[in-house]
Amino acid sequence: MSGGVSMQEYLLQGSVLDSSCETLLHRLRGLSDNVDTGPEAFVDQEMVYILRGSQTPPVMLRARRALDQPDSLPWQLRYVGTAEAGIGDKSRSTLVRTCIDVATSDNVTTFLTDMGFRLDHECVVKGYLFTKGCIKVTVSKIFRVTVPGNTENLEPLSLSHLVELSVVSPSGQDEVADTMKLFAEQLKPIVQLEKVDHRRLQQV
Amino acid sequence: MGVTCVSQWPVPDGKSGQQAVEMLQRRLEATGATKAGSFCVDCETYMSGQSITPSKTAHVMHSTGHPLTCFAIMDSGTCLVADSNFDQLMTKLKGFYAPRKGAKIEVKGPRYEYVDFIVKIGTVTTGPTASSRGILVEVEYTPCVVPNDCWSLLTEFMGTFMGDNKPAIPQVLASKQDGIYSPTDTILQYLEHFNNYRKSTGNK
Amino acid sequence: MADIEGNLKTISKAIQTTQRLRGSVGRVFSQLRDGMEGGETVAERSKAFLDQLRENLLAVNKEYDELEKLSGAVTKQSDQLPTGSSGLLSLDPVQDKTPLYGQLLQSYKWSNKVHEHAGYTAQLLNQNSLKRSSMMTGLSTKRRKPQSTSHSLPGQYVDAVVANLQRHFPNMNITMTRPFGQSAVLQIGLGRTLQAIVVLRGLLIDRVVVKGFQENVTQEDGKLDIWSKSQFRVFEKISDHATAATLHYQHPIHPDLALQTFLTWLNSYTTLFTATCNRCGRHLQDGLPPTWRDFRTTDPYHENCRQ
Amino acid sequence: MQQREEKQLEAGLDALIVRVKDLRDSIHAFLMKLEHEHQTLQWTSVLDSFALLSGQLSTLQKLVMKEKMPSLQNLIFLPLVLSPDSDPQLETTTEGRVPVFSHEVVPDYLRTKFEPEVESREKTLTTQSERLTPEAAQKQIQQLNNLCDKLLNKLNAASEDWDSEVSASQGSTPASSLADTSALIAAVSFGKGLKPSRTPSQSGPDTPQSQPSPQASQAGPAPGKAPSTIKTNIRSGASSHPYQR
Repeated sequence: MSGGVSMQEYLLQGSVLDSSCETLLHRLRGLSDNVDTGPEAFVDQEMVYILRGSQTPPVMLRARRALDQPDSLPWQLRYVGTAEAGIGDKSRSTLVRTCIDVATSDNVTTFLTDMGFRLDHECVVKGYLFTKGCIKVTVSKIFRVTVPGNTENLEPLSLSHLVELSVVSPSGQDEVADTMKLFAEQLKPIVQLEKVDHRRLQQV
Repeated sequence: MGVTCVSQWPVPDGKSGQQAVEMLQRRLEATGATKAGSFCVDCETYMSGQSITPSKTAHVMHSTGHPLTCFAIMDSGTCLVADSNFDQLMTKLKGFYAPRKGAKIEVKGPRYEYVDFIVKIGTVTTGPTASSRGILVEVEYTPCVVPNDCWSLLTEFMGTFMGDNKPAIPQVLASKQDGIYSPTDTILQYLEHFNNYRKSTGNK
Repeated sequence: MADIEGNLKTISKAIQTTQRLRGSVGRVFSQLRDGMEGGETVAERSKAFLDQLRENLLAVNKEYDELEKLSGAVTKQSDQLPTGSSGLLSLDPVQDKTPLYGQLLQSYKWSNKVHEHAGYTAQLLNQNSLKRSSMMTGLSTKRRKPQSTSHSLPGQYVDAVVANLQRHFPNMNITMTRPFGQSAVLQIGLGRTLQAIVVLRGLLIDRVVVKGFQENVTQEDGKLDIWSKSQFRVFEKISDHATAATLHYQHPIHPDLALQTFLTWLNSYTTLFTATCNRCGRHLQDGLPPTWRDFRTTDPYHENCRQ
Repeated sequence: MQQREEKQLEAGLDALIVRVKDLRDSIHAFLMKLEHEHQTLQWTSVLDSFALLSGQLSTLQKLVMKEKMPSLQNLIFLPLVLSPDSDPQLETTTEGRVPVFSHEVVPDYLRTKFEPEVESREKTLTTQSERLTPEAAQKQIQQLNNLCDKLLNKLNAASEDWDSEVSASQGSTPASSLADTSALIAAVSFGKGLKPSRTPSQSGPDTPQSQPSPQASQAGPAPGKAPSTIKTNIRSGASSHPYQR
């Protein structure tokens, strides 16, 4: 039971200006599986917790909950590893990183604090979710929480929507990366979905 | 999930644990209970490294009653209910929390059903040698969810096969009173007993 | 049928005759075994012996004649079987593979039993006065008895009655839906002990299902599940008792009163797990708490403890 | 001299026969293909067959034009005997196509000119075309050219319009901004710009050098002051989009 298959996330990221967002949503609605039901809207609160140590590198965990239907959905606790080696490798068309998703009870924030984690930052994510086969597409707006813990007072972070194309699958299934690349091609030129080197962004 | 009471069953002098379990089984069968499978509850203990002060302990427990769930309890008493891949997450924290050697404790045994009652008789074992520590008896009354309502009913039932050794009301149940019983409460009872066993072996 | 019976009689007579024949033959041999006895001279003895032997042999002869006559009278067994032509299945040589005949006999036996029991039940029920159907009142001798209309009341009236009941039982959480058109379904939450689904026809209680507090009462499609039983034995038992109670509290003129008294009775189950049996003073009997509530006093009893 | 010419002729004929045989084989194969595979036949394979045939024909032509080839026009082919009886040798060489070398078939096979009927028709056509004056012909040619030019112009204009429309829709308002992409990804990856306490700074994407490292959690201003920080950030963030109306 504890062994489990390790899961990996294949990720492409990009952004779209708010003014063009409607066009993108329209195109995605046509391309995705949920044509008849329309996209799934979501409002999530994400809290990022960090556990720092003197010798070991810090560990970051993301706790996420749905603000629009707080009682029916469990909290999600997510661990995301660093991107796999070969980010500059042209043969790999997407970013690949290990990821663990755990559904938990609502006391996860208390639990993390008890474990020694500290809240690093939090944000509110509002957007739409599309699916196409195993591919998950989110178009979301990131909001800054002005008063800590208060999800009513929000400020948008930028005038763009974040677009993420991701597949979570057991490791070693590199063919999904090509499928994703093909799907991303269909969204051009509204949005350029690319593998983004997070380390480079961090250094800047 | 009904109200549950987990209690320690003393092994009489001059008898092996196995004999005590068999006697209990015979008595239970005499009341008309039928055997329905087996059960297992296990607990792994993680200790924090030097990077976290003060040092903390985390217990990760699984139960066959909830095969896809993992219970994580901090020494502060916070109990997180999570998906079973929480175990994978713990491995990502190995720089901070490491499993305590030989501290794995497990209770295993047959499961009985009698009308709306479920009785589990388990032998407690610890460490890699799986040495026997004692016997735990779990009695659950499935239709009722309020501990205060059915405690006297539960004791009456326990008296039928445990005789004078029936337990006093466990701390967890007493503090619940008119609250609604949850699976976490059963796990906390097990943890309390496991800790007692550890303490007693530590003293020896 | 008659010739079968006659045949049977002849056969049983023949069996009796055969038994007698065996007796007489036995006597001949036992006499022979014993040899000559009694009498003084040899001549006397042998004469007596011979007389005896002749007598015995005559008896044998007579019985034998009779048997022969009877055997002539036995007619051939007719083909008719009690199970009709399906009885011919017994002639199937591959009986081991298709145990049809055995099953047929078994079901024949069972259907006979059911028939018999149904007969008794009908007899018993005819003596009972618990009749709700308006159809029956037409048949009864008291023709002036008012026709019950409680099954066909306007929806607004039912709404008002239910709203009133809600006020009357503050600890009950009553929600009403009409999933099947006119008929209302009440979903009643009773504290944190149980929940009941009451299907109404007008104000007449049509069906009661009792389930546990945390049990699922909706089907997969989100509709109220009024058919499935509770997964707990306690609530199954209470469902049975509640169904009996609906009959007991039935009132032809004041159906709202009937519903109210029924709910009063149901309300007493808040103490299901805490109360002990009024008779034996214990919580459990056969693993169940006191599931019976007296109709007049609402006192708790075990099913077997009630008067 | 005579002998050399004779040899040359023989060699030339042999070569011709080989080429013609090749041509015949490929025609044969093509016919077979048409007859037996006409249901599954792909146009590409038909095209292949035609290409092969035209290639073979042109090599045959080249061969005839060759210098070494004695001028065949100067030679005469004279049928000496015509017979109504079937000739087995002829039949085998022609693969059963010509069983008899009789007066019926000879004119068809040995013909070097068109049939008289066809010839006369051709003659009428030529005279007809000759009757047309050069001026009239010139006029007609010009008319056709004019028509073609007009059509071309129209098509070109339409395609230009189309292209400019597409490029206008794409070019005038870019749908995404690279700076925003980086800012958003940095925010969701390591909380850049989301942390509650941080020193006030200029816009993130514009002056990245002044951005504090996300790891360095500095003691920021009092929480009450935080909103003002964010406001300035928003304004500067908006000004960093030149495309925004």
